[in-house]
Amino acid sequence: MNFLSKENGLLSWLLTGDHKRIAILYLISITFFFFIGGALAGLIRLELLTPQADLMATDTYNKVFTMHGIIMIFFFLVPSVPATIGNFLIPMMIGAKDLALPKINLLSWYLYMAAGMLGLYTMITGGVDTGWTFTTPLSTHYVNTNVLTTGLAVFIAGFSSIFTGLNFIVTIHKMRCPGMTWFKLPLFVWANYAASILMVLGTPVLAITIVLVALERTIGIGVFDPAKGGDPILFQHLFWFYSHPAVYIMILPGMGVISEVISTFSRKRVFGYTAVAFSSVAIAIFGFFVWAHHMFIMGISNYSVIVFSLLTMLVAVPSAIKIFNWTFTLYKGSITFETPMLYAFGFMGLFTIGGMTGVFLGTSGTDIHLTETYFIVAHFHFVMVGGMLMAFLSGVHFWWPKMTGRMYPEKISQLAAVVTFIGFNFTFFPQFILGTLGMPRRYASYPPEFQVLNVFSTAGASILGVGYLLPVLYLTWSLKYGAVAGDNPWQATGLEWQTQSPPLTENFAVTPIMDHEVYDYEWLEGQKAKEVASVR
Amino acid sequence: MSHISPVLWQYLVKWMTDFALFPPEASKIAPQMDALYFFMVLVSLVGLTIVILLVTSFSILYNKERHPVAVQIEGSTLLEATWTIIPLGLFLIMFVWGALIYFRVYNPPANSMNIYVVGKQWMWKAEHPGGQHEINSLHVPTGRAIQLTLISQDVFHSFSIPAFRVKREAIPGRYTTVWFEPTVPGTYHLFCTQYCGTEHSHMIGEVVVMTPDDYKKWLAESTSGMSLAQNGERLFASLSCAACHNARPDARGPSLANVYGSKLALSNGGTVLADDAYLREAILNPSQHVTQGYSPIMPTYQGQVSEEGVISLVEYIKNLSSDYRVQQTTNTTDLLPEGEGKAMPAATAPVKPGMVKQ
Amino acid sequence: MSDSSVVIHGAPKAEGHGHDAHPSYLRHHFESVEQQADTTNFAMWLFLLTEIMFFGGLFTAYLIYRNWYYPAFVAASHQLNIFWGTLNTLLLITSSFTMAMGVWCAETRKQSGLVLCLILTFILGLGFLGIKTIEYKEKIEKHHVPGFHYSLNSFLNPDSDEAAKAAGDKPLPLDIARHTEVYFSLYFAMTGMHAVHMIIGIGILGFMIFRARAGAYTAGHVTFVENFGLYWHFVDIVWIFLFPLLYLISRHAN
Amino acid sequence: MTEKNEAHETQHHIVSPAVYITIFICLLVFTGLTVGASYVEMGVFNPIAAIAIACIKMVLVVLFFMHVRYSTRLTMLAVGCGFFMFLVLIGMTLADYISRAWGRW
Repeated sequence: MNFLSKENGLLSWLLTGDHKRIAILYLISITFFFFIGGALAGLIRLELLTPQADLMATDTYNKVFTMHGIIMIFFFLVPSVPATIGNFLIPMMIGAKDLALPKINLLSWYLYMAAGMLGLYTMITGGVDTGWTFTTPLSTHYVNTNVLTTGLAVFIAGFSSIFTGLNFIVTIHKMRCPGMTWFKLPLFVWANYAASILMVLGTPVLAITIVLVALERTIGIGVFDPAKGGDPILFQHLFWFYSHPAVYIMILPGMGVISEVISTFSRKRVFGYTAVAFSSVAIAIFGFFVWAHHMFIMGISNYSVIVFSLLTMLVAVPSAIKIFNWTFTLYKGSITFETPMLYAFGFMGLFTIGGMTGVFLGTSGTDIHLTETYFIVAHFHFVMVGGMLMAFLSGVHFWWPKMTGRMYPEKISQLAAVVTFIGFNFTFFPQFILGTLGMPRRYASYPPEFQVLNVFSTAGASILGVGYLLPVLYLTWSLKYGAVAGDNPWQATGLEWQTQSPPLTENFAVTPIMDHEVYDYEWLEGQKAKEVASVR
Repeated sequence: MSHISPVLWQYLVKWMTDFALFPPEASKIAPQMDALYFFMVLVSLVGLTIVILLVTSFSILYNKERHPVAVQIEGSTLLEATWTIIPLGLFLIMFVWGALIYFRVYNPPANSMNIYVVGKQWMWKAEHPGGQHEINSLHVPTGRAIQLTLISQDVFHSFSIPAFRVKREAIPGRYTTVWFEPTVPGTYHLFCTQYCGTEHSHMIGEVVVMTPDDYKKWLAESTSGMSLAQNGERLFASLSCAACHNARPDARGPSLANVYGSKLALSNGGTVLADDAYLREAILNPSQHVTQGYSPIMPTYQGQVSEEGVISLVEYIKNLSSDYRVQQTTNTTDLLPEGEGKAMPAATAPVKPGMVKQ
Repeated sequence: MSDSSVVIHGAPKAEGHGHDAHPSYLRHHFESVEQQADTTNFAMWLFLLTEIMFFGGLFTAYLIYRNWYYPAFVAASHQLNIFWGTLNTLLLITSSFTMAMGVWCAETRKQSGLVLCLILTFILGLGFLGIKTIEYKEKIEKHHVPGFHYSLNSFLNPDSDEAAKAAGDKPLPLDIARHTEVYFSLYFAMTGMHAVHMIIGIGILGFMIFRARAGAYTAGHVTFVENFGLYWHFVDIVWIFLFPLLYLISRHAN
Repeated sequence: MTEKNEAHETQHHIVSPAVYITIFICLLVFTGLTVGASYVEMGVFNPIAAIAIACIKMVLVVLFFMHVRYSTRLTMLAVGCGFFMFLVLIGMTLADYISRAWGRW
């Protein structure tokens, strides 16, 4: 008996309050949206194979990259790790029976689906071509595509994200099991806690900004309209006040996954647990103070540029701390190289590049040359795809036995991890060079001397596509044919591994008591020895 | 390679040799920015190498076969402090270095030559002070500081010249500036890098850098007959600006001679530097920028003058070093020097006695 | 969470799971009623934080434009009726008070008192919206709604406009008068968003009145009333700021 | 964790109607004050007075009507955090607008 088999029928899923079932619902839906976004990315790469806009007209191309951005950001990256892995595991990691607000959790999924369907509807009925940034006055006065419905979709998706974040914060504060003090929380929980703060405090600002854009587009209020005395840069401020912290919403949970995976597969406590935990919170806090580095060349005051550039340098430090702490977690460990670990190694390399190139862009001088080019495209794909997506896949593989009770096939998944890594570098590394050359982003056509690198990039994208399709195939296969996993296949220490797989609906038969340190592998050995003794 | 068709072979060779890996450095700032760029590349490479080396060597040294039992280590304050402080120090160096370059790029020298650029969906229109217009191209001489004053007529655009390493957004309703000093003659890319709608990817052009002599020749060939300032003078007359801004003792508006670059005292008690942006504001929203000692009687010219028109007026006022010609304009329309075209008749507004200078 | 408190209050219960030990409103995943009340209360506060940030964007816009276009904001604010504004403030504060009293009634298990307080709050809220409607109607008639039909007449010729005349406004030059549209954009965005919150609140109040008459909140489980009270007070606070910012920019003679 | 213990002690602190009535009267008085203050010419102090009175009213509502005065430290922290971020949004955005007028450098 477990949460999957307890009840059957569609309604038992659609009306469930169980965080694990909602996580599965989320997992299916975000995978769906990921592949739609991925297909759009494929179209973009195909179009850029040649310098001319020949596969599609420029306006089609504009719609394609806009929808790619909106779907990937609001319907994949923001909910990816928190709403799936986080939803499934946070209550188990802190020894709770469920999230604090199960109905709100379900509501969050319904809002997400409503927003997603609205987004798809928008795409089918003509699309939108503002870019995911909705820059005014372009979005308010100059395009005649479906800005309103897209805005509504993003607005609703925002509330879905707010509810998820709110639920996590409340759960982490109020639902911890006996003995689970703050410094016994797994780092995944810390990371999601930090991301949740950003969701709760950042997203509403995006919501009101979209409302103002919609009002400006429909009845013509003048808050962002330079013709009426409004300031379009104010839109940029409000938009990036959310959308910069949003990148930390996307990456922080991924960092949490990496902490868990690296600790488990090197069988060692995370090096400098406190530093890693606090660096998550530091990123969340500093993340709110750096938004205007997206606007260095946009006409904000030069004094602001200096301040925001300096703060951006400060926010880069906690990320560096994390990378080195993970590296030293390996030191004197006992390392094995299962798929999640391979993805985690991929994450560390790619995130280091992504993070460092972020410093290029946060430095006000070089930002002038590199911003709005393919350099920035490459940078955020290194962080988001090379970082977050790798972490997501790492997490899905890591907790797949817990979620489904089945092991994924090890060899082919290791292959997939390597293919993804190679394909990724082929796709996005040339874009750094393109950006340095000055190739602007969001171009359907480009000067011919950029072609060679674009061909490399497109070729890499096809490899990357294979790398992403493989897990879907073998993970689905493993649901039926995978080896039975057992409760703790990785010999990991988290509370979630101390219960059965897949877990009971109420997670634990008996409310657990956290009587040992977090990542305490010696305690785990002791438990095993006790079990062996009792069997004898 | 005999089995590859020679045509295809030639095509491939051309394709592979045409492609670029690093943009040309064609301005004075470019090598400075590249120095910082390569410094950061170096730091990144070192950082990445350290991480890769450590991960690889730990993976080899401490894999399960070789090292079956992990040694639990809590952490090390010293080590952690090291990798907090060293990156922070490096980032701060980058910050200071970057900020210095940022100062330079957006702080034009006083003697720079000013070219106005208007962005609109989907083209760049450059206005040289001599009255030469260009669309989607920009001709500039080497060895001279060129300041661009940018504005957009509709949405955000961004004026980017990768070979010069400069870029600036053209914002609707506000001037922005950037400057550069070209060093190497040649033709370079000009891009709009801020997404601006359907034909965004066609809003490209070229920057032609010429030797000063060639540039002079080009200027002479492409003259439209009237300089920007002359154009502005004509507008000044046709909008009857001189009805008030005529520097007479009873003038209802302040004299505009030498006003550019001066500090103006405003009637609300503040002072303001009369730069391009201010002049534009004062034409479009005059009641919010009343010079001390004058009544707020100037009407707004919003909607009556195009952005190009405002640019001409600003350029005219900038070059106004005496009131002589303004007074000429009000006295007669026939006294304009030759080559300036026929000025429109100055329709002087009826003077109301109650509205004279306070 | 201290070990002792939870182990004592929570763990044994969880094992037993006897229904007689739990009130019916305790949901299965909580250990105790206190924990549940505590949790939902904290969740409500977090939701209010999102509301603060939601209005934060509007307040930012307001402050910037008020600094930029102060004369236009003064003239435009004179178009608001201070009597209606003050009355509305009083209505809302009173409704906040009745709501607080309602919470007290629920906590002390006074069912009829709770119903009365909720009905009073409901009526006061509706009164607020009614007055808001009157004010909006006046704006629509004067073409002060930003957008295509926006009219500057009240600011260019204040003598033709009663409100402007009463405030002793001088005619504004066109370039200043234009910016009154920014004021009204913000006025409608801010009061509109506030009104939307009021409407949602009144809807929930209606629901609560029915439930309260059935005695749902006076049997010991007051969390819902308390949390709704928090929401209602928050809406009140927003208005406490909107009122001086929009109505009282400068009422003294120029 | 102390928050749980505090919660047990303070969750059911019932605020008496006398407190509510006092606060209600204060709010009415401050409303009168703020309207009155707007009719008095005080120069730059007009908006300051208006905001100050609004803040006092807000604090009264938050502390007593919303029971923060009797709540856990966690609630207080959350409220503080909300207002802090609100000020960050306003402050850092306004900082850009204000410093734009300082000229180029």
